[in-house]
Amino acid sequence: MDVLAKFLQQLINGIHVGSIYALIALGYTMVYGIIKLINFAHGDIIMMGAYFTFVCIVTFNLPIGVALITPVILCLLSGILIERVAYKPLRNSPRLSALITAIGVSFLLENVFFKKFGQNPIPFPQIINPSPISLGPLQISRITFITVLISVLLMILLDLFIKKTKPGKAMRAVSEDPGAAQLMGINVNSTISLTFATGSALGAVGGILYSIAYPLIDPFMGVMPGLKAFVAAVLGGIGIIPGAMLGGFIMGIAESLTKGYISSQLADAVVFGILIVVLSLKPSGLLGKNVKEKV
Amino acid sequence: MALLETKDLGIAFGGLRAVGDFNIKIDEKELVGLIGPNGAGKTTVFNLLTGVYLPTEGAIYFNGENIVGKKPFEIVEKGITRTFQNIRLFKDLSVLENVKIAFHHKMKYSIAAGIFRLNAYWKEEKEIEEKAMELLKLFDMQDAAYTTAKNLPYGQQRKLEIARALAADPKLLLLDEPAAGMNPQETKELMETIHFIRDKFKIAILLIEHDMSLVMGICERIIVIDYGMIIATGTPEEIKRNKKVIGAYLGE
Amino acid sequence: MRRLRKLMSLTLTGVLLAGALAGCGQKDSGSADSDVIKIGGIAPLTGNVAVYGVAASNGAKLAIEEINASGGILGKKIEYIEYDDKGDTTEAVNAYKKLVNNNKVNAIIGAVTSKPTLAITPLAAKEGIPMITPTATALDVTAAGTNIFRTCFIDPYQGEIMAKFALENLNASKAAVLYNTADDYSLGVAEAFKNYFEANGGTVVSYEGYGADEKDYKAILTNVKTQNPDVLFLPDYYNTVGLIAQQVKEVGINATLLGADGWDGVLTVAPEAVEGGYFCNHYSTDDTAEEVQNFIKKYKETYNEDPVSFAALGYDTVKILAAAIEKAGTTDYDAVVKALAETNITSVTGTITYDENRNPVKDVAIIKIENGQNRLYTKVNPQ
Amino acid sequence: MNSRLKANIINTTSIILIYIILVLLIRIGFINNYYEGILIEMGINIILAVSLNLATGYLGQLTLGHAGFMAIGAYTAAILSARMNLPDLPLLLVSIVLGGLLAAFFAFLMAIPVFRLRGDYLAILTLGFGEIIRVIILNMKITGGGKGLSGILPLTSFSTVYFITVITVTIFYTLINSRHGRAIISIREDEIAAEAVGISTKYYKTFAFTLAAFFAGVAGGLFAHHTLVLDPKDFNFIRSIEILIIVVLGGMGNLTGSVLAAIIITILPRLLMGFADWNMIIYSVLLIAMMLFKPGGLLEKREFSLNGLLSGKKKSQGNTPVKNEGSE
Repeated sequence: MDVLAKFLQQLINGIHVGSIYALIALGYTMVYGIIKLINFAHGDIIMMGAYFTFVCIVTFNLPIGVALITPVILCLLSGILIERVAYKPLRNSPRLSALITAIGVSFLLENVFFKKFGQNPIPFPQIINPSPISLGPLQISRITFITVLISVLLMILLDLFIKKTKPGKAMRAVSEDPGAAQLMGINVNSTISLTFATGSALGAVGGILYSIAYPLIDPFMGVMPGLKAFVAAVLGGIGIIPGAMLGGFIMGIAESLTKGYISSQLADAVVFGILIVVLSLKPSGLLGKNVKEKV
Repeated sequence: MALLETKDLGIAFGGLRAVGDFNIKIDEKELVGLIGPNGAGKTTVFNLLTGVYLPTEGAIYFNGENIVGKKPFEIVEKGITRTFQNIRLFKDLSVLENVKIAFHHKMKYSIAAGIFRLNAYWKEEKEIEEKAMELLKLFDMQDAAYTTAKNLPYGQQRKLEIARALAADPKLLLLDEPAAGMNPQETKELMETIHFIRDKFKIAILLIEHDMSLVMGICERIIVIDYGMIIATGTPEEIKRNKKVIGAYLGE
Repeated sequence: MRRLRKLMSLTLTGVLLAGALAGCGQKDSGSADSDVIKIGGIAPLTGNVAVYGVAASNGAKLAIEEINASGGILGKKIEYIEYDDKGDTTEAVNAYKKLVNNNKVNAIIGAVTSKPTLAITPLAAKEGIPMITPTATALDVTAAGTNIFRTCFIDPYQGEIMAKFALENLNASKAAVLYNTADDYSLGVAEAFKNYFEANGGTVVSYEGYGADEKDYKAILTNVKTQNPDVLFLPDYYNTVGLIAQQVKEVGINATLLGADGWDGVLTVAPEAVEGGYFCNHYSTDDTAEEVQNFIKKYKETYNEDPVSFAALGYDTVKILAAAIEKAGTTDYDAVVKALAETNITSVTGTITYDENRNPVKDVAIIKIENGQNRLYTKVNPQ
Repeated sequence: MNSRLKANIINTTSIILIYIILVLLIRIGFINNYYEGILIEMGINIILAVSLNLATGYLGQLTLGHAGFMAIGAYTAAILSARMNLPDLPLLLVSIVLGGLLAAFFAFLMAIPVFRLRGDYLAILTLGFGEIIRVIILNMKITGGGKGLSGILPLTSFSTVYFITVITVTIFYTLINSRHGRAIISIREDEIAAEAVGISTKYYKTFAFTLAAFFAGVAGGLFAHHTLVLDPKDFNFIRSIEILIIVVLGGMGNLTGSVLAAIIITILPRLLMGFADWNMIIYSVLLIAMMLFKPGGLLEKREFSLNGLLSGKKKSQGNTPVKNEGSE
């Protein structure tokens, strides 16, 4: 394997994990855009998506199509429920209280699944054959192919949804100015629910893809990818949808290249280092607009 | 020597020149109005004078010293303080605390003296407590000293902001639309207050105002700007008759 | 609604405060009760490494039931009091203090993983209480005091055994090693493997560390692949090994996989990915020795699952301790410690005696994974 | 002058009285080693919470990297105490102060990039710094890397923690009630207005951030000489969040609240231990319920004052007749 092939291989590894980060980051960024809340529980939606899939396939033996759609719907409903029960009552409270509530929800979900499924990490069923396909000197796993394909497809769909459909436009309006949106006849509450639903559904897909790539699921599995996806969202400019995608891919690639060329243990430091450098140069992220406070 | 003098002051945001060729002089104890249509750049001028924005051209001389590039808090120390168009109080603090904070740069005791409560701490704290109460008395707000600022009625909030700006001991006070949102009665009281402040504290005042009765009623001199440029200066009488000014306001 | 809110919040504050006060005032429940012999257990029953803690704990409990069923030791029943350390050092220290101060135990079994064990050894050394860790393999564990023993073999030993095995039995000349930098077990075994392998003519072509929370090893494995190693040594716990093994297949590496005792259980995670691999262990379920088969039978009856080596070590630890107390004829700390040092018993994990560092001297089983089963490949004698 | 003296006497006496009672209880064995350990952890959590409260509650900057400073303090103190030859108490004091200073030094360096940002960007940047500190410690030789640092001398005792906690809380209390404290609070209230009345926001932000880091470092040093083994994963962002939970639970900008919440949060998990594997579920439900019903924290704005309690006088600060709900 020559130097270039190895580099491309590492790049592909990075795009694989990056596309998952991007999917998860979308959930963070959409929710942040609309209610300015760092939804800490979003990482646990990933975990829930993985467990629901596990239950559908292993416990209930559902056909694969149903077994993959059901978790997405369940997560979507959970997302709406979480917002209604835990976040909505705090919409006018200090923002930090809502943040702590989100952390509380995150702890709760983790521990409910911990109680239900026990301490052992569970092996996730093999849905896609992991053996690689050779492309010249490169060997690309089928998992990588499918993951990237699904992620990109979903991102395109999301983009169309937000730009072309009425509910999508309502989402943009509410995140711009909830008060004005309400005056324009937009139902702010249902738009917020819709945002949570969309974000959670994407998170669930991210969770499933993540579990296929790293087939061992445990109740705390959402914490790290959640954190990294959130960093990706901030990197791209939080609240900005293309920013989340860009951030996700940058994170994935940076991680993979660091592991491949520098040191595996330094990957997290490099990722956060990039975040610090980017924020120092562009305080509101790569695609963020630098809004000055009006005096 | 004038208290404040600007030389070809200007600022451009991106390619847009918000203020340019801005030359004014304000003498000690002078009461000057700055008027102009919406978006003419009045608040931008305040932001330039107080160091919130860094000018892209020109110089600002205060007491003969060029203060361009100084931080807002350093400019306060030099003697320029201000109020804001959209009232910026320390909302969750009491009225008294709002005023006390403005005495900050006049106080000397160190962090250590504060932590260990040395004599300097007790002495100065007692002093400013008294001074702050005195100031509140002048504004007839002593009864509200322990009220949380955000719970004050609107007119009182404006007054508190002025009191706070005065506590910082300015030589030049900049008031940004002090009468905004006030009814005619309150505006009238405010006019009296402004006059009173100038006489009592012997300071110069530059104010932005839309309420013409107030501006014409108390200002000794008026500066009119439009599109970031000075189009006229003069006494209220002169300004009233100035064709350019009328044009600017009526939109030609 | 407002009233209700206020009421709720008041109640809540009240409950929290009352709880806080109650916590301070809680009384000692333990007193020196001479009718029973109290053994304290410290193990991660929840948390990341709970699998091992629960297994070791189950093994220990099984041994205690057996002993109590046959009349106890010194005519007294054993009371086993166990606290969860969650795999956390602070929790382990708390658990230790609680056992010694509140429950007044006569001896300590624990902890299960190395770091929490290292956290309590200075305390145990100070008090001289007999302490045996069933499974903490880090070299330093027994160094803190002459009252601290262990049942498992130590990290460096496993690394050397596997390096020797790779060189001699598999004729390997190029080895790659992946290890967890945040885990002293993994690090210790990896280091020993590398040193032995290189000192005896082999080349370690790739020696790469990864972090504890790592899940994506493809980048490292892509590098490993370019080196074409004969064997890939993965000294980590089986969950991680399973993840790495699958990614080894994804990347397309054909080296033989090797591991250490942390592999025990890997078949539940990724049986296909580790097929054909070898690892060393404390015992093998294939072992025909009577003690072993008896233990396996009873364990299955009680817990309805196959015992992993941690369970066997937990079981043996109790046996060692019980034998020592019996021999000492008292629960006096010093007497029991002295008896422990002279241990010589044959149990599930072999015939155990202690060396001068209070580490066991016993056989090592090398296990091959064949057709999704663990098969005893060979037994290696320490000498 | 008289009332000042009286207040001092009341406070000092009660602090010493509580100390004597606790020490007596420890001596007679009513509070045994285990409970003493909990008291020590309480003290450490109080120091962490009040220091974070300065940065987040009073200065108003959400920081998620407090555990990073704690880690610097913990490792520095542990490494130093093992290499210096001093009697126990001075050894502990010197090493934790040096640990705190190093933490403060790093905070000082970080302040420049950190305070270019605002709000959640600032929060996430501090989180990033915290994680970087952890990863660096993980990759260093002298810290023992991932293996952790063991063999730390057991120097932390109940008495040292008690007095250091009292001193810390007192320092924060007097600081907050001085002109410097008011300057810090004014930044939380309105940064632009603070500058406009002559407060150097950059100076006070850096100062508050650095001071908070210093005390986080001190708490880390006490923690190191209490647990005796350090592991980088003890200082991950979850730890920072735990400290933040204490601060928010107690009420932002409320020292009494931080102290009270630190005590509760230290004890709560141990009380819930009786519920076995339900404990964390109950803990999270309590946390959510707490925030839903008391979003302003346990005590909201009320500060507890012993003098006030004894003389029956009520402090008139923060009397808010109308609660202004809704956004600003």
